[in-house]
Amino acid sequence: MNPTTLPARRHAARNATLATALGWVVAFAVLAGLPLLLTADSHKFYIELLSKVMIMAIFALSLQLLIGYTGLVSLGHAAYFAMAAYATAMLAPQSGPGNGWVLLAGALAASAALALVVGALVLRTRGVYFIMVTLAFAQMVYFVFHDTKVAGGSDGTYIYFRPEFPVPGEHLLTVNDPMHFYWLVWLGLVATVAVLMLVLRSRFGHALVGIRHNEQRMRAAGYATYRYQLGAFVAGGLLAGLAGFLYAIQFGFVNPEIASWHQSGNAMLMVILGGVGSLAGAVLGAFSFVLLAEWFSTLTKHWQLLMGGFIIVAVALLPRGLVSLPSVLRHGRRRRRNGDAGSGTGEAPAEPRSHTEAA
Amino acid sequence: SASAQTAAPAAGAPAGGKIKVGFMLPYTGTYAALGNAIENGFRMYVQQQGGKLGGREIEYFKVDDESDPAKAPENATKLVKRDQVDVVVGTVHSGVQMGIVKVAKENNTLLIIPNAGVDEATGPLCGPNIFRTSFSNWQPGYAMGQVLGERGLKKVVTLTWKYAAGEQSVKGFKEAFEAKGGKVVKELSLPFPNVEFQALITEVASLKPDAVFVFFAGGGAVKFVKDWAAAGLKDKIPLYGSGFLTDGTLEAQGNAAQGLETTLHYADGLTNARDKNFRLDYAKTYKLQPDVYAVQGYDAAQLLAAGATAVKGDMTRKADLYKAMGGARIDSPRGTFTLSKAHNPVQDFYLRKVDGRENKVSSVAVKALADPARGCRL
Amino acid sequence: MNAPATTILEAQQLTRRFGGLTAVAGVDLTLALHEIHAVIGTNGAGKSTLINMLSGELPASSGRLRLKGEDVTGWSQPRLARHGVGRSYQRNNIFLPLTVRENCRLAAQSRAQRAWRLWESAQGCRTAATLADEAMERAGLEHLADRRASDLAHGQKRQLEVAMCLATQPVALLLDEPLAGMGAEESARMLALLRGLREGHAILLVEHDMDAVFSVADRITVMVNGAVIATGSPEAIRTNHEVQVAYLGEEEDEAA
Amino acid sequence: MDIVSFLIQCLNSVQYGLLLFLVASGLTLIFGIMGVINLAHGSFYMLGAYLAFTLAGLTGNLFIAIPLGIVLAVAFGYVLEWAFFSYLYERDHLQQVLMTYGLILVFEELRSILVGDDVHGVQVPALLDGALPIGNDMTYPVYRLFISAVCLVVALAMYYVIRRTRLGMMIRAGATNREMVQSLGINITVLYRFVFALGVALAVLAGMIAAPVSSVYPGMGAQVLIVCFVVVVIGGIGSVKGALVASLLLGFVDTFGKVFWQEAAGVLIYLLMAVILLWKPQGLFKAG
Amino acid sequence: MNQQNPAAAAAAPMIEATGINAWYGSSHVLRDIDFTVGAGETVGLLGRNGMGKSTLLRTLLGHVRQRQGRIVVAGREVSRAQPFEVARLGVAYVPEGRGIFPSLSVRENLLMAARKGCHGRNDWDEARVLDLFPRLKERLSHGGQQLSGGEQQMLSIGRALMTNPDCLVLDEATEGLAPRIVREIWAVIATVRATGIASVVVDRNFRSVLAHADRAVVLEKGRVVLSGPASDLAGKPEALDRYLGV
Ligand SMILES: Nc1ncnc2c1ncn2[C@@H]1O[C@H](COP(=O)(O)OP(=O)(O)OP(=O)(O)O)[C@@H](O)[C@H]1O
Ligand SMILES: Nc1ncnc2c1ncn2[C@@H]1O[C@H](COP(=O)(O)OP(=O)(O)OP(=O)(O)O)[C@@H](O)[C@H]1O
Ligand SMILES: CC(C)C[C@H](N)C(=O)O
Ligand SMILES: [Mg+2]
Ligand SMILES: [Mg+2]
Repeated sequence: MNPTTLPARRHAARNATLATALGWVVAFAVLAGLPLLLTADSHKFYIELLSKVMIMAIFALSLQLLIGYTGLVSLGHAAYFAMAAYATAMLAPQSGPGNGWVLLAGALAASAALALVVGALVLRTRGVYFIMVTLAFAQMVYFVFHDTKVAGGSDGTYIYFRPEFPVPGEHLLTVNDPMHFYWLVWLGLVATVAVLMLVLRSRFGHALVGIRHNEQRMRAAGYATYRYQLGAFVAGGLLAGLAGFLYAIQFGFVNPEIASWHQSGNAMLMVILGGVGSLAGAVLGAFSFVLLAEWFSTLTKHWQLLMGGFIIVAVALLPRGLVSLPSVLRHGRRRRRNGDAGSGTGEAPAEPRSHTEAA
Repeated sequence: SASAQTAAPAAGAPAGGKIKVGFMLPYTGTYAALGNAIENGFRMYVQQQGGKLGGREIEYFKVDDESDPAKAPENATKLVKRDQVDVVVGTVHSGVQMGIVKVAKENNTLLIIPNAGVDEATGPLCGPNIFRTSFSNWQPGYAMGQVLGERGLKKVVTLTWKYAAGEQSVKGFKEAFEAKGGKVVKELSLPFPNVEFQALITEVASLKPDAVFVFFAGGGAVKFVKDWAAAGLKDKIPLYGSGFLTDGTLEAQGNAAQGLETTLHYADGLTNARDKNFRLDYAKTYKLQPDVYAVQGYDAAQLLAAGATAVKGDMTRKADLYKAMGGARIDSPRGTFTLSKAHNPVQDFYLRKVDGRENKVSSVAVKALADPARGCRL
Repeated sequence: MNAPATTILEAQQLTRRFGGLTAVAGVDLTLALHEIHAVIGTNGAGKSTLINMLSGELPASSGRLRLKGEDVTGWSQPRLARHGVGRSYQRNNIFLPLTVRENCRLAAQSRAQRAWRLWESAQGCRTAATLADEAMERAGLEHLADRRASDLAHGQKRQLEVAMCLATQPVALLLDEPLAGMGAEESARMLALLRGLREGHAILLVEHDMDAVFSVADRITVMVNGAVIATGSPEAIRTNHEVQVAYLGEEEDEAA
Repeated sequence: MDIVSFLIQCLNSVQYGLLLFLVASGLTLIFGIMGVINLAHGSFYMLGAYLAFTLAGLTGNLFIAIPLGIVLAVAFGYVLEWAFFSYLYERDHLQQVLMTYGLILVFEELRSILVGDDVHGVQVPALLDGALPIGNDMTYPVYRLFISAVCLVVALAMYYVIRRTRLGMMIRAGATNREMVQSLGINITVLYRFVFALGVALAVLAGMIAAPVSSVYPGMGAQVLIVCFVVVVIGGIGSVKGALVASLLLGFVDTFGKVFWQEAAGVLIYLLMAVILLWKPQGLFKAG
Repeated sequence: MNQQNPAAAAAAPMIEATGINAWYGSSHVLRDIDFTVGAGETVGLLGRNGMGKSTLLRTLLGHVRQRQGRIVVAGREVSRAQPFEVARLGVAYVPEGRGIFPSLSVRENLLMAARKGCHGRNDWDEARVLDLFPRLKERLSHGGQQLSGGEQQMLSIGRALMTNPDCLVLDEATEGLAPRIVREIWAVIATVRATGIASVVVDRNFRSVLAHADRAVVLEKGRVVLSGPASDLAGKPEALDRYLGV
């Protein structure tokens, strides 16, 4: 699916939507089922790894909303991730487990508030300038955590007790059990995808896509684009906050580096690698980025060579990211070179000109 | 050199199988050379024991920590949970170390720190399963403070990277130096790993101190020493530092480093037989000169051996294992050392002077210096 | 004087400077309901800049703007647009990667934004769909509805440009050379459309096609170098000597 | 601060600023003017430093190594553009981000495999190995003055070529409309390949010239990369003059920031960038 | 007025294209088109919106990658050539949408294109172009982005002339120009024609086209449906009505 192309033919669109929905259901079912296979003690690690990958997927999804749908290429997205993680660490009681729901609310509020303030300022700039100003603000956040003693300075700080998630009546979730935590993250991912899908099919989402392609025209049509963009920016920050919160409770350790530009850069790479303008792309990007690095590093100590090579090959062969792999395989590479100038900057969505081709 | 030994599919190792050692070290990035040296040292000792410790063979697992603290907990988890190692050996970078300590404590996995000096690891975060064969950041600084205090210097400026290793090093220095009646008149710093020193060098010169004390390492150390000399201050204001300033960097520093004095727990030109053999073997095995990092790796293996031998290879007898390790006397190339209550080496600190390509020992700055282990409740 | 009753948009002494250049110098202009008001003038006379100011896209350096009697000087473009000021662009300004229908739908959706209704599907928005279909039909684009805008020929893009303006249901239409790039047939169709729209709208038409201008305009304003040199009925303008010299050229050779 | 120290600090600022400009100049060309987001620029800088180390070792003199290195760099850049960049122009800029990130990883590992991970120094050429006394107890190395001179020459040459020559106009034109440039009879493919190579050569030159003062170490490229982007962006993308002014500005802010406001030394350049861009969203000197 | 240009008959054709087919993706836009422009000849290209006029021009100039057929320009086969090679054979292009370089000033837009013609011809220089478009003279240091639509159009034509072409390809070159300027443009085309420069003109005003061209070609859905001397076509209102909708 690719909501960048607001569906063309109703009929085809409905089929595509169905196929997409089915794809997500299957993917989530597989993810939910995996722990049932990974039961051995030594498999615990893989459960945790998958949890972490899903957290990164949430993070990438939150950025996809900005990059892929709103055209706001932020290189400071780690700031909101880190803000939530730090908020979690600082709100968590020292003496015993905290209430997870309360911490979650605190973390999300903190990251959304930060995104609101930063967004209100950075949205004055565009393009590469926007990239760099978001980076600048993220670096400021980084240095605040790094150079002041609010939360352990450069050493970072610990969450000594994993929070509990009381469900009315009982304590269904105890995240000390990696399995429970896994499902908590799973739930987070499902919720994120669902919310984003809803947002993107709404008028708000369509307006964002319009703004991404031509902001001037949207203003001429009567959209107060600044408010839309700010809304998207805060939503992106909020979801990044969800990822940051989950990260903090998974590892119980936060360090300024999670706010560094490397972290922001990684999220951006996941989005691009997977495919700009596609939710599945963000998830795919996160999974492949983390898991491949994982795998390559078991092969050789020069694993980054493999990673670099993989990325280069992916860019060369899959201009629309990993999500386009199936369609590229299907259509062969016949039209890879066809993209005639005039069709714009290559910002074309993942299913280019399928209608003209059918014509 | 030691080739990559990688994770076998994790399966519950049968008792009496191999001891699983997990290296969590930087194999890429700025500290890659240090990570390699540590691994080399470790492997060499094991080799010398015929590949066995406590009667059991050793199986290695490796994770590249990339010196990235953000990935530290996850990477450490890899070794602990996926590979289910008996002992984690790592790492170089203090920030990453904090993450490893956290994971080790949570899982009660044996951890041997072969470099990172972050004071907390053997301070507030100390634990029965956490050991260090290197130093605490406080230590080399303290030793230098002692030396300069005894030399009767009064007015000293400090200069460092603003992060754990630098700040703690300066703290140690200040403690000793001011106890001896000196005064640190100004503490200058710049963000890690910034290497634009010129402004600060000028600032130091304008303060006209009796001496400066610095902490820098690796590429930054090379550049600092060269900039210092180029600014014409080398013969005007004496420059002192903790040993990392001139370790593994002399080739690059060239003339600019000649005559510099530093304090560290290791030096060139030590006279003990242990060191002579170590150096010969190392040079033979790896076609490289060993450095302090190799020594620390070597000693990490020795410390593990001490424990493994005591429990006859049964790594599940944790209490006995830790007890034996805590009480071990390590016959290190640096000279014999024991461990403090908090499991940090109680060791001699040498005053060294750069001579050609060597950090020649000139004297023992402080004998059997123990980290105060503030905040440790062991 | 019953002008105020039907005046929709009114510019008073609008001026715009770019550095040392005064692109629009103290222009007074009114757009009345049920009227097509053409603005013609030499290249670089400031017609597009005027439209930019009337639509709020560019702030005026000085002067005032009134919409239905209300002072709207300094209003943002989106706000003016929501109050009924719509414009088309001289140079295509469309959503290239989207289909023609989506282009129009997005424009139309601005009539019913309701962004907070996240649970509602945009496709399900009747208002937008109807307005979009209507706009496409009026501009003669129905057969191209599912084409990507980037795949259109130039003239078709020009049609889309106008369709998008129509889709926002403006009361005041500011059209910047809507006929440019259109073939004879499409031009004729567009003119018919304009005549049809005259009822219920106030239209400002910037155009260099004199046949077209003289055939539909109720009133014509002529600009040269930022200033208005003449304004009046088509006949008056056609015979105005100054206009002849500055804009039309001495003799018209093939105008009908 | 007394007047002498103040003057010396000013000198330091200018010197650091100029060095920054030298490193950023190649980025101005490739990113600012050609419009390619090139994260691998830092790697080219690192490549230069290692080339200086290797070639100076082989030839015994940095001044022989530099021209040699530049020739190699141009050839390298030319091939690189052909292999990895030529098909990216018509794609989304973000593809370039990904591609150049992949290249960073590859370069970094190749370096590790070929030259190892050790820190190296490069000898200052004997000719320039002197120092000038400043004030009572400081000296100023002649080599640093030499670097400054090179920077100024590069800045002037770049400004001239890009602003004043037809070649410069073609390059700038190509960034916005390749098809039209072709229609004017210009072989944009070769032109851009060549300009890219030139950008690489500038980075390599910067790395080689800076090697004696900066030393040569793994990861040195990453450190300098972000600062270079900051320079190019603050100055206004594509503006040589802007890059020069921004470099000097950063030089001053960084130098005096370290002295007067240590706690914020790290954050200062970002603060500066944020303030400037919020005030002038297109940078100080918008090109064109 | 419509007499054959004497230069046209003498030399080899400027552009000779046979069996041209072109595609965008899988949509087949041009079908078996034969198209010739004699040396010094002015050819008008007509057709409704979207019939393939621009595509034909862009194909001849090498901009459309998916193409078939044989194209010879100034005696050289360029069927698979790159656009810059075609341009160097003396073909200058004024594209629809103008293609002004926004980041270059007006003067730079002109200067970067300046070039001697194939036969060493050098009649057009900055001064002459500015004489033709005095409006541009006042805007010389302005950025291309800041020009009004018509000014951009002038600049685009001026820029093409700066290459001293043997053949001028004008795609809707009068779009957005004031009537007076339009007349000047047609005068330029006439001048150009008189100096033996060939041109291909696409313009919405078919009367002007027929008045100034030697020959005209009408396209419909990517095929040539009508072609012949301009004067002949002018006398066939019913055909024009059918294919152009007038
Ligand atoms: N952003 C700008 N910066 C500087 N000058 C500008 C800018 N926009 C327009 N101008 C100048 O202002 C003058 C008026 O331009 P405008 O586009 O309004 O003319 P116009 O009447 O629409 O002309 P045309 O009929 O050619 O479209 C022109 O000379 C143009 O160069
Ligand atoms: N980049 C493109 N991708 C796909 N189809 C295209 C593209 N450009 C044009 N087309 C289609 O090709 C056909 C011919 O277009 P072309 O631009 O050649 O027409 P034209 O005769 O020049 O029309 P106009 O008078 O409007 O400029 C049209 O149906 C158009 O929709
Ligand atoms: C000496 C250095 C290599 C120490 C290391 N930088 C640390 O973080 O502790
Ligand atoms: Mg205009
Ligand atoms: Mg056309």
